[in-house]
Amino acid sequence: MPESMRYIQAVNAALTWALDSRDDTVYFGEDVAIPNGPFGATKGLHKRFGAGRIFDTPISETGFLGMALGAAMTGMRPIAEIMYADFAFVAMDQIVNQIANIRYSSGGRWKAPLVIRMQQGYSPGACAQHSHSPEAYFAHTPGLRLALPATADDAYQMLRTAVTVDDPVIVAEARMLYPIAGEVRTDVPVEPMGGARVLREGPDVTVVAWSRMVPAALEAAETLAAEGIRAEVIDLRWLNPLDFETVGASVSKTGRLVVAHEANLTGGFGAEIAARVADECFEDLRSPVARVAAPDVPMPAAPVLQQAVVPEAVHVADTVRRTVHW
Amino acid sequence: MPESMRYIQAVNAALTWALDSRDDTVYFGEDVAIPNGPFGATKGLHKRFGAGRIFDTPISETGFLGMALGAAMTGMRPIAEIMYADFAFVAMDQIVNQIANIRYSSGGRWKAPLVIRMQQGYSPGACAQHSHSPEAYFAHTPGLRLALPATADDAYQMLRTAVTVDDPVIVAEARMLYPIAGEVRTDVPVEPMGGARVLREGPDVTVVAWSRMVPAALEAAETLAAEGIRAEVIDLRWLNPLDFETVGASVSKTGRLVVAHEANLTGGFGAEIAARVADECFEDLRSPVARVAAPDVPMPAAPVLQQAVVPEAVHVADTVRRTVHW
Amino acid sequence: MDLPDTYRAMARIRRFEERLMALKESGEIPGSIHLCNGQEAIPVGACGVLREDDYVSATYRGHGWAIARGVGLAALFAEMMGRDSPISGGRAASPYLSDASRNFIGENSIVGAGVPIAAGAALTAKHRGHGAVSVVSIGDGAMNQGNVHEALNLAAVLDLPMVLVVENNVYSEMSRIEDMVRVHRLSERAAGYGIPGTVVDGNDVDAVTAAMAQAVGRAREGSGPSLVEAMTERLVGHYSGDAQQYRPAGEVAAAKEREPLARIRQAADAELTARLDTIEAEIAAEIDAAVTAARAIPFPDPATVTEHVHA
Amino acid sequence: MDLPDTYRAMARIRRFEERLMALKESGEIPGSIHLCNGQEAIPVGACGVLREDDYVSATYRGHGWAIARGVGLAALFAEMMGRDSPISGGRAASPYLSDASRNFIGENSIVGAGVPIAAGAALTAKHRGHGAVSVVSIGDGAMNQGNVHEALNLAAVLDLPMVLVVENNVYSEMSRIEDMVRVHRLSERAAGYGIPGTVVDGNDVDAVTAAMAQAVGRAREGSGPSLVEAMTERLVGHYSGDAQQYRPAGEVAAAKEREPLARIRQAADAELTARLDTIEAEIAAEIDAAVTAARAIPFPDPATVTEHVHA
Ligand SMILES: Cc1ncc(C[n+]2csc(CCOP(=O)(O)OP(=O)(O)O)c2C)c(N)n1
Ligand SMILES: Cc1ncc(C[n+]2csc(CCOP(=O)(O)OP(=O)(O)O)c2C)c(N)n1
Ligand SMILES: [Mg+2]
Ligand SMILES: [Mg+2]
Repeated sequence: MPESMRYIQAVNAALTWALDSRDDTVYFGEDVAIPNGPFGATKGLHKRFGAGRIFDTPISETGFLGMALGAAMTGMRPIAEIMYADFAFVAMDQIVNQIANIRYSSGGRWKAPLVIRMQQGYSPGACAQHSHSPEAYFAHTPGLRLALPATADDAYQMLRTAVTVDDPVIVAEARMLYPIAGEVRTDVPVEPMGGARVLREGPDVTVVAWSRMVPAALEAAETLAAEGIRAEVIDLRWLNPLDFETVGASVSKTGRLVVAHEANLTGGFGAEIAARVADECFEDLRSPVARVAAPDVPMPAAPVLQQAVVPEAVHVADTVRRTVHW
Repeated sequence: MPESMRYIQAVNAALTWALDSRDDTVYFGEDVAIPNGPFGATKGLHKRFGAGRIFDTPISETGFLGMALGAAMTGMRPIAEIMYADFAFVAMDQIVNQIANIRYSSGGRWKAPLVIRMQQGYSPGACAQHSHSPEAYFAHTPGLRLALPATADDAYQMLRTAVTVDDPVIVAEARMLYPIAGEVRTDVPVEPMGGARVLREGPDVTVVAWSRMVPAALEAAETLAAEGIRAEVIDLRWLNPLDFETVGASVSKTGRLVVAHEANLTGGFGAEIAARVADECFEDLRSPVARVAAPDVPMPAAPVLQQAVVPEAVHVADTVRRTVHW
Repeated sequence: MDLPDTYRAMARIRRFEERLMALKESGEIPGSIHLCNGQEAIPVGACGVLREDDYVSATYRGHGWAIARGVGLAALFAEMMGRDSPISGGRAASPYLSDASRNFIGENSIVGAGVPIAAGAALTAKHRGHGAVSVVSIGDGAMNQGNVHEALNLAAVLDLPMVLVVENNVYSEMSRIEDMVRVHRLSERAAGYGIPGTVVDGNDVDAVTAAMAQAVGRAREGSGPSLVEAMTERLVGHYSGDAQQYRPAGEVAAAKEREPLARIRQAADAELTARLDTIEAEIAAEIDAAVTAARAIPFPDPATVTEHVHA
Repeated sequence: MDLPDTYRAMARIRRFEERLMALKESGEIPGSIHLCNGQEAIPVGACGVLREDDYVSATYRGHGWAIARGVGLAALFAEMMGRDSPISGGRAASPYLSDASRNFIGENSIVGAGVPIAAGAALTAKHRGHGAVSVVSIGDGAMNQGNVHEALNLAAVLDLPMVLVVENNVYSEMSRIEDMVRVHRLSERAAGYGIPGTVVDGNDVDAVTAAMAQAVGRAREGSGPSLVEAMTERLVGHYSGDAQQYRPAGEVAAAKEREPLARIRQAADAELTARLDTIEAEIAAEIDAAVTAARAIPFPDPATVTEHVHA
C-alpha cells in the first residue's frame, strides 16, 4: 500500500530501510545522529540503531568521504552525508580521484559500494555557497553513479537502489522539494538502477528534466496543453547510468527537444543531452535543440535577483513555445 | 623578431615577463622556486627575482590557492601553480566557492586578479591521478576564465594576457606539448583576452579542438586533404570567454562539426560546443554533430590501454570522414 | 576604549542581532541567519586593537565582526533584506557579506575557507611592509577542516602577519566540540605549527583586548602568526530556525549570567547603570534609524543580475 | 624476525628498486617511478608486526610496503611494465597499485589522500571487532595536507585502530621539510589530536619494529590511533628522472653510511657477512626470476579497456 509522505520523510524511510536491511551499513556526516539531521532526514535513526551504526563526524568532508571509501573497500556499505552539495567541493579529491577511480584502477579487484547523500539547489535568500546544482561535475566523472530524485517516491526508491548496488552512488536530492508530499510505494521490491521515466506523453515536443525542474516541466506541460501544445515530459532520474534510449525514442517521435536544469547553462548536463540528440537523432530533429538553465552567474542571494536567474515552469513553457513555433 | 622555443620555455619567458612587469606579481607553488619547477617552467626566476617574489609552498593546494585569492583581493597579482591539474580537485572549494564567486557576490566591489597555472592530460604510463583533463569542470564554473594554449606562441601570449586581466584565470597547459618548439612572438603587445583561431580554412567540415588535440586536428586535416576532404580547423584557445562566433560562422559555412578533446566524452566541453551548434546553427547543419573524446573511463596507466582510449589524429580523421560521408 | 564605549560597541551588535531576528520572524529577511548573541566581546575586543589598514575576515556568524569593523548598520540590514546594499549589492546576504571599503574581506559560508584567504591578505600586508595585520575568525568546529590546517601552517612558514581567532562556543551547529576533538583546548594545536596559542575568556572584553593586542602586536612587528582561542557561549540557536532541543536544560540560562553585557551590568554601580541605560536608548534609536534607512534602499535591479561575473 | 630474515626482507626491496631503475633506464617501464632506497627498514619493521587481516596503505613511494606485505615481485614488475598483472591489471602502474588479496589497500598518488581511506579500513576493523589494524604510510611533506589533518582527528575521535607512519626523509620532492614546517618533529602534531606521537630512527629496523609493535598493539586493543615518525633518508632522487641538483654535496654519501643495509653490514662479523652474501645471491636469483615471470605476463587486452568502470 503506498503511503503519502513528504520527500524528506521518504528519505528517512529509505535510510531506515537501509540500516535495517544490512548490519554492515553505517551512516555518518555532520549533525546526523544525535541532532537527527539538519533537515530531519535521519530523524530517529540514532535512537533506533545506536552509535555503532550512525554517528556524527567532525566538519571534515574530505576525511569522512575518504573514510567511507576505505570502509566500502574493506566490506562495509557506508552512507555518508554532505550537508549541502556545495560542500562537496571541499572533498572533491576524494570523490574524483579516489572514489570514482578505485574499481577501474584496480581492474575490478576493489569495489566501492558507498552512497554519498547530499541535497542541492537554490532556496530563497541562500548565498552562492549554498545554492549549487553540481550534477554536471559528477556526471563528467567516470566511475560515479548519479541519482537525482524528483518525487517522494523516487527519493525512496532511488536511495534504496543506491545503497544496494556495488558502485559508488551520489544521491543528490532537491532541497526545495523536501516539503512536497507524494505517494510512496513502500511495499515494492528494490528497483534496478537507472531508467528515465516518461511522466506525460505528447507528440509535439520532448521536455527532459531532472530534480526540481521536473515539477516545473510538468506545470509547463499543463499550461501548454491548454494552448494545444502536447509536450512529452521525461524525468531523467539517473544521470549515470544515463537512459538515453528513452530520450532518443521520444525525440525521434516529437522531433523537438527542450532540456531543463537549474544549474547554469554552459557546461551543464543539458549540453550532453543536447549533444547526443544532435548526433543520434539528427534526422528526426525538426527544430533547434533548446536548453533552459540558469545563466552563467554564481547564485545571487536577493530573491529579486534569484527570480531573474532561476529557471521555472514559465521559462520551460516559453522555450517550448519557441521550439514548437520555430 | 619571433624566437624559436619550446612550449615550456615560452611559459618560462611569459613568467619572466610577468614578474618583470609588475612588482605586485608574486609566484608560488610546490618546488617552483629553489628547485626551478618540476618541469622547469620557473627556471631561473628565483635567482633573478628572489624569495620575496617567488617562493616554495608546503603541499597545501587549498591553503595556497586561498592565499592567492586573499592576496589578489587586497591588491596583488599572484600566480599560483598547481603541479598537475589533477591536484586542483584537492583545492576545488577555493576555486569554485571562493575564487569564482567573490567578484559577483560582492557586486563587483572585490576583484580577484589571479592566475592558476597547471598542466594537464595523460602521458605514457601515468596513472589516473595524474592524467585528468579537467577543463569541463572549470568551464561550468561562472566567474573563472579558462585558457588552454596549444602552441609555444600561445603559451606565451595567453599567459601574458592571463596575468594582465582583472579576472581569475586558469591557464591549463598541455604536458605532452611541453617539448614541442615553435616561433614565439616576444615582441608583440599583450593580446586581449579570448578569441578562437582558424588555423586552417576549408569548406567541408569544421573541426574544433583545444590543447593537445589541436596538433592532432591539424595532422588529421593534412591526411584528409590528401583524400580531398578540406577541413577547417579551429583552435578554441579560450573556453571562457568562449568565442562561439568563430565556431558558428565556420559551421554555417561548412554545415558540419566535429569537436575533439582528450577529456572523457560525457559532460566534456565538446558537449557544450555541440549543443550550441545544434541550437544556433541548426538550419546550416548537414550532418550530425560529432565528438571525438576519450570514452568514459578513468585513465589507465598501461600504454596499450591508454592507446585504446586517448584520442589522436586518426580518430579525428575517422570521425571527420564519417561526418562528411554521412 | 573605556567601559561605556565597549559596552556600546557590544550592545550595538546584540541589539542589531535581536532586531534582525525580529525582522526574520516578521518575514523581512529571506535567507537564514546565524546570530552571534553572547559572542560580542570577541569582535569588539579584537577590532579595538586594529588599524584602518588591517584586514578582517569572519564566518556566516560574522555580523558582529562587520559591525565592530565599522560597517554601517543600514547597509548590513539592507544586505540581509535582499536589497541593493552598498556593501554587497544584495548578492551575498547574511552569511557571505563583505565591505571592501572597510577592509572587511568578508564572511564565508564554507567552514574554514576564510583562513587561507586571510593568509593571502596577510601576504599582501607582508609584501607592502607597512605593518598591517590580517585577523580572521572561525568557530571551534572549523578547526577540524583541512583548509584551516593548511592555512595555519602556511602562515607559520611564511611568517605572515595573521591572527586566527577561534571563537569556541562549544557547539558546531548541534554537535558539541568535546565530541569532535580529543584535546581539551583547540589552541593546543598551535604548537604543531610552531606558533603561539592562547586561551582567553571570550566573554571578557578586556581579556580579549589584551590577548589580541599581544597577538596583533607580534604580527605587526613581523614575528608571524598566532592563534587566540576565545571561550564563549551562544545565547541563541545555530541559525534562525534552530529549536535547540539538543541543549541541556539550564545551559542557556547559565550562559546568560556570564555573557559580556550581563557581566558589565552585574558589576555596575547605579551611576554606570544609568549611563548604560542611556547608551541602550541611543542604540535603540540608532537601530531604528538603520532599519528605516535600510528599507529606503531599493531592491537590486533584476536587469543587473548578470553583471559583475567578470571584470 | 631474526637478523638474516630482516636483512633479506629489506634487501629484497632494495634490489627490487635497483632493478626497477635499470628497467626504467632500458625503457621497459613506461611511467615514472618513485623509489624507496634507504627507507626499507620502515615497511619491513612495520609489516613485521602485522597480521594477515590487517590493512596496509602507502604512497606512490610504496613498493617497499607492497613487498613487505607479501605482494609478489613478478606481479609488481608486471604492473609497472604496463602488463596485465594479477594485482591491478596494468591500470594503476607504479604510483597507484594495490593488492586486494593481501589487504594492501594500495598506494596513492594524491599526497595525503590515503590517510582518510585508511581510516575507513580502520572503521571496518572496529565494526567487525576482531582486532584488525589499519596502517598507513605517508611522507613528511604530506603532513601539511588538509586530508591528513582531517583523517587524524577523525581517527582520534572515533578511536579507530589506525597507525599513521610518517616516513620523514626530509624532502618533499625537491623541498626540505625544515622549510615547510615550523616544528622540529612532525610527530609534535600528534598532541593536537590527543593521540600518541613518537619519533624513531627509521633506518634501524629493530627500533621501527618496537615502535610499531607498541602503536599497533595499542590500536588492536581498542585504544585508538597513533602516529609514528620514522626519520630516514632517500638514497636516490624523488623520482626516476630527478638529477638531485638541490641536494648538498656529500648528503647522499653520508646517508649511505647510515642506511639500514649498510648498518647491518658494518656490524656484521665474517660469518654473518657470508650469510648475507648468500642471501643477496638468493635475492638476485629471486629478482631475476620475477622479471622473467613478469615478462611472461601479457599486456592487457585493449578490448577490455572500458571494463571495470562500474560493477
Ligand atoms: C565545508 C562545510 N561543511 C559544513 C558546513 C555546514 N555548517 C555550517 S556552520 C557549521 C558549524 C560550524 O561550527 P563552528 O565552526 O563551531 O562555528 P559556529 O557556527 O559555532 O560559529 C556547519 C557544519 C559548511 N558551511 N561548510
Ligand atoms: C595533492 C598533491 N599535491 C602535489 C603532489 C605532487 N607531489 C608528489 S610527491 C610530492 C612530495 C611528497 O613529499 P613527502 O610527503 O615528503 O613524500 P616523499 O615523496 O618524500 O616520500 C609532491 C608534492 C601530489 N602528488 N598530490
Ligand atoms: Mg562553534
Ligand atoms: Mg619526504
